[in-house]
Amino acid sequence: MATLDVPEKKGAPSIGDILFYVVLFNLFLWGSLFAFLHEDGHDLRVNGVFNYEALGVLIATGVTLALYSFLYKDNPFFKAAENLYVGVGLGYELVLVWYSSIKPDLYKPLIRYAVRYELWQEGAIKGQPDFWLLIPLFLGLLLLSRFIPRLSWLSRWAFAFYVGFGAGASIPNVIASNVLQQLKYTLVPIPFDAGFLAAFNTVVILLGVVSVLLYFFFSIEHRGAVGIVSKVGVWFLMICFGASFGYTVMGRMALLVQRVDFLIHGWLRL
Amino acid sequence: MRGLSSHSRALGFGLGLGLGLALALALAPAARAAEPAPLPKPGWFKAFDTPNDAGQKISAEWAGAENERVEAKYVLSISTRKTGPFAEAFRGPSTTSLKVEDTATFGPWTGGDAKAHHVAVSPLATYRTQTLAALALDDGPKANATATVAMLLRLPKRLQWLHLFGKETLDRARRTLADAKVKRVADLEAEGVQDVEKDLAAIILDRPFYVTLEVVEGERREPVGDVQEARARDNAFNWKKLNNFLAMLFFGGAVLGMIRRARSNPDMYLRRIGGLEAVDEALGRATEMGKPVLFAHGLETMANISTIAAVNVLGEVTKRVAKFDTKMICVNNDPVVFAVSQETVKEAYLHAGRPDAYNADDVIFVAAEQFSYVAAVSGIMMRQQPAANIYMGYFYAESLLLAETGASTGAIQIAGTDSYTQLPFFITTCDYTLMGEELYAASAYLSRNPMLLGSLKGQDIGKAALMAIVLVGTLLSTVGIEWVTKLIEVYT
Amino acid sequence: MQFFKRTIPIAIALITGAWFAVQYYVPAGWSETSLTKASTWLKILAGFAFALGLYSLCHMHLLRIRRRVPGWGYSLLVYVGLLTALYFGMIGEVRKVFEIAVGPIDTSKGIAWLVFAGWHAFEPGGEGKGYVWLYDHVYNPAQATMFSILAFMIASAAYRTFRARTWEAAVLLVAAGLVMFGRVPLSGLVSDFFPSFADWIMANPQMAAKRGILLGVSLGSIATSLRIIFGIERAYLGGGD
Amino acid sequence: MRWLLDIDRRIIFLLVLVLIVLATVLQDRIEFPIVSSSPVDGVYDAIDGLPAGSPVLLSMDYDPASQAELEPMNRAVLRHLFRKDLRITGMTHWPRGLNFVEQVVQSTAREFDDLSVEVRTFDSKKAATDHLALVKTKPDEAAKVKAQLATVNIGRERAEAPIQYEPRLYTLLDEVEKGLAAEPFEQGAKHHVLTVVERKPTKEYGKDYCYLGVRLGAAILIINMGQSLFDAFPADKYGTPTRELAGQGKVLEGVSKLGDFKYLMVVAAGISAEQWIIYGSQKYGFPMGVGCTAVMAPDLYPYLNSKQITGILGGAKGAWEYEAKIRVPDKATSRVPAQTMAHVLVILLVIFCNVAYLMVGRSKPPGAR
Repeated sequence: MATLDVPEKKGAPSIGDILFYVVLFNLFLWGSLFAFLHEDGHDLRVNGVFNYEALGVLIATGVTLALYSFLYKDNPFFKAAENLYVGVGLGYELVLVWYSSIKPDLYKPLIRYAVRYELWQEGAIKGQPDFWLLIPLFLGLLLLSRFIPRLSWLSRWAFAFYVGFGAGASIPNVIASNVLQQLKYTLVPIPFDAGFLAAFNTVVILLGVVSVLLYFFFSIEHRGAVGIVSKVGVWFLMICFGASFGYTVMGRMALLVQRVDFLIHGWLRL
Repeated sequence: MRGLSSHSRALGFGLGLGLGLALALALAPAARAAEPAPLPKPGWFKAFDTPNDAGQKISAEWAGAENERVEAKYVLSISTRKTGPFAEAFRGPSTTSLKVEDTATFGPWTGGDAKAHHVAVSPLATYRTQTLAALALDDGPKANATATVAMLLRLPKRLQWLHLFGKETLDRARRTLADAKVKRVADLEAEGVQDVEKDLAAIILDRPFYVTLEVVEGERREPVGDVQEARARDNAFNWKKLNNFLAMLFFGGAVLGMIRRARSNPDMYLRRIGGLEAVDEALGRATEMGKPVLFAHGLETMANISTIAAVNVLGEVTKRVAKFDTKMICVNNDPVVFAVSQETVKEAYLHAGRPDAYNADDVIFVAAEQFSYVAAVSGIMMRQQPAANIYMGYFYAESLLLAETGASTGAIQIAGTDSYTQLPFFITTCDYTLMGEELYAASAYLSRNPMLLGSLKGQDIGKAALMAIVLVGTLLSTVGIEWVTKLIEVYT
Repeated sequence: MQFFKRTIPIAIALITGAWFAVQYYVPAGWSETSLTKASTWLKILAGFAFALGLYSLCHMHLLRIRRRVPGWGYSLLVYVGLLTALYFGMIGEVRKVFEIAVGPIDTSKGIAWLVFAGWHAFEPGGEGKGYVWLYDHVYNPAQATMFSILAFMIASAAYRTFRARTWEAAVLLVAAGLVMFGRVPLSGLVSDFFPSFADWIMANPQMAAKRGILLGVSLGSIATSLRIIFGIERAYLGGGD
Repeated sequence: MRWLLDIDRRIIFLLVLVLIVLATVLQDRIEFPIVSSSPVDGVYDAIDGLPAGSPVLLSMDYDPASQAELEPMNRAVLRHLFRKDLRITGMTHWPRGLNFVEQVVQSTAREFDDLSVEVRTFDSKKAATDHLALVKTKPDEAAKVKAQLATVNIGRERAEAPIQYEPRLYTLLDEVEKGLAAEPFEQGAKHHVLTVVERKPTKEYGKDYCYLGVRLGAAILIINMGQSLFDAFPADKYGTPTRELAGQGKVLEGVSKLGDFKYLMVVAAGISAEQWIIYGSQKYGFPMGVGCTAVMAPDLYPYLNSKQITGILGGAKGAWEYEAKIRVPDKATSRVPAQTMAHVLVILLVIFCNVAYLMVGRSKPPGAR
């Protein structure tokens, strides 16, 4: 049980840690009190009914603060929120799997005829069972054979179908969207008559594409002329990565602004 | 009286004729001046099965003509009988629906007459499956008076359909509907009977259709050519995608050919890939420190090629892990990937002669959703302090979260992804990064299996071809030769 | 046995792979149907696989609880979250099954109220609101918070790694710096050059490298697909020969 | 100096957090100098230069998924178009955006309603708040308090004495229904509570604007519209024939095909912006501008350079600049400053760490990786 046996680092929390926990907890406590007590704050009751929304905001705040506390270090608050979130996330996905695939794709078109047909001879169930669905049902059961170690190899049949589909379907789609589409944008005439910059840009793109492609060559040595061009390719790659990184920063900050906005206006109601 | 009357009638007739003629003659120039320009008269008109489709449409094509203008419309009508009745299926300004613009139907093969028109019409838009179902279900006498009235009102339509499609079609529809237990038209909307509409559509389409073309402007109407016959058929090849098909044959041929060659000629030069050389170093360090190695696939499903490549790498890494006698934790987010990884890891241990070292709980399904996965994996990193983190596969926003947390624990990090939006983050925060294509080469590189190495050579041939196309194509299009750019258009 | 364990799966992969590579070029109705059917099947298969995932996760945490591994209490929370979400998500379906089995039930009082409270507790008559509530106040905030941690990470990654250690690193640094500065709304105050130069980098060298990567990636993925279809690469079946 | 390079990353986290919290708390007090960039000017100037009554087409090709990024700029552009009294024709290529986009158009048109408001002026914020509570609980009593009648039109930036127009009024009044009061606001040391007595629309559907709804076909649709608008869209979303909308004094008067529009604005989350350029403006010749997500913007710059479009609004930043130009601060304005400050912080950090790195010298082995 490798994942279990490794003991977690245990040791008395330092003064700094304790201070951090105390501050965090008090922030939550007093902040929540403030949020309910001040003039524009939350109300305990709305229309005579307990205000579940306000309770929800408190829980959301708790989860938010606990998850942020990870930035300081791994701590009990984070562990609690993490595990709760893992549980809720799994539950949510399971409900989603039921409502969005098993129920509409398997239960309704196939199984319910077997389950409910006899009950409602003249009932509301129209249509015929789709017997094609016996195939995925069979493959699905093969997958479950993994619960029986001696038969677990049967699940490979299902894997083979899954992987085979992915491999096959991807080839033409990759050619369409990644090869032809990209070539199409690259393969433009060099517009000498549209001014120096336009022509220059086209040449830059051309040079970039070719040098990066050359950099990825596996079976020739990157020496001599090839070495020089692939070096240019590396520079293009570095510019690309630096630029993409820089371009993304703003968007990521927006996510945090939104969250802080929730804490200040949604929770504290400032 | 009788004689007189016949006389006077004759006289009146003659007089009227004369006057009319005179009037007509006198007014003729004026009338001609008021008459608008003549209608366009296409030279030819033909109908055929629409190519490159799933047998839902029939095509009409006709020549371009003089005097085409927005006000003059082309009108297509279809019927199931040569003698009609015809129903209008298309109406559009005579300046539109040029064949050369209809790349949606033909892809790049729109050529020929630059002024020719092409329109694809769907008989199902005119003869609707709902109507067929309604008529088929309405059969038999009804006790209810209102139902009878309703039936009477529908009678003309029923008669028309009987005339158009024949009783046998209605019978077929009736059988189909009975099989599906559909009793009312509204039932067609119910779940579980969607396929019935497809069957009804097939029944309607299973016959030749007749198409007429007319030119219409205001009150004026002129037919073009004869009635044409066409049948909508399932097509076996989509010619719009021919370039894609040829590309597949070429790339596939290059890869398979090189694999074949590699079998007889296994020694092959392969450039160094730093990130993969580092795998041994990382595993060695983990063994030394007595800490585990963490392997994370990306978020994608098993049907994604990056994930398949990642699982291939996982197999190779596990073999080494078994040899080094290190611990490995493989964290998953997708259940299928999880199950496949379990199988892969188990077999890899077996292959390395260490089936005893395999533990099913080393491959864990940590969470089912992106960010709970991040939280859980970050937690594992903080608590178990792996000596090395290996990220392989397709990643999204979690890339930086994982890699930055991993960096803070001091682990050696090796990443490999073809998700170019996440590459910048791996490049900056990991010690070694396999960029794009290198991920796919990783399993070949690690296993040194000659057949896999051969496929890398095939990839290189593909790249050389792409480079040649880019360079030559740009040159050609710069000097005004456009056909190369046409070759790489994408049509769906 | 080898036939069942190895040959059949490889044959399945070969047949499905080869057909779905060709299917793209076949416009006929039955060909489209095969694609839609197969994708539905994959969805169903993934659904079944969830049982495996669920087992793995629950099993791991159950072991932790049973063995009293340090921090086992947190594992309880996984169950709390899981069961709460399942309860709120599935209670409507459970109720339907009940109603089919025993007829309509009055959920306004008694045991039925207790069992089905999640169905209507949050708003009288507001059925299924509990699930939405859980989504809005636990799932969604947790997700958004983890996502927003990226803002911190990107700042610290920039600080730690953007150093001109080598020429390549310097190029990366300069490109990142220029684009970042160009993206700041204030850079226009300094000079119009910065925003437009940032855009130029994004639209030209960045785009070129991106295309190069994509073209290379597509070749790699085609080769990998072919290796899978022809059974040369079979790590997913446990590797071996 | 060494320690500067190995600085605990939690200090950086703290810096980011403190900065963003401060910026969010002090949102209203931070005045940010806005320098609009030339791509945004390109859109603004083109629209601003159109004579009143010119027909313009607005294609809003996005759905709720890109709402956060595109809706603010969509509204900003719409406000500008309405304010300039242009004849606006709206449409979308995206079925999922159909109703959503319609709502944006309608609510923006509503902002141009003439509002008759009763203004009640108080000396303290407390008194004003109390009055507001009274309006909510006992409207009859609240109505007895002495009031002055005034007309406000936030869309046109007009207000009568005793209040003066200021941008704040926009967010205050744009959703207040008849008979209800807005939150109190302070002006010249006085606190006003505005109760809406009547809403009189000044933008009429069919005359000042119309919404054609959705039609599939992408590029083909654009080509069809270039030939004949009436054939491409036989009717608007509500079933009124487009020919009727082209009658005298109507929104589409004098318009029968794409080329008749004086300007096209595309707010797009997908490839439709490019399609509009290639199949629309390039082919049938009319000026156009584009608003798009930040990720898409770089792909469109080549068209700006070649003058095929007059300008680009890219993401939140573009929306922010546009909101400043039309003097209606909205969602983009409230979020961009905090974002910007955090962004600047990252830049400063990078500069700082490189200066430190150079001072320590590259000869020494790197510390924290």
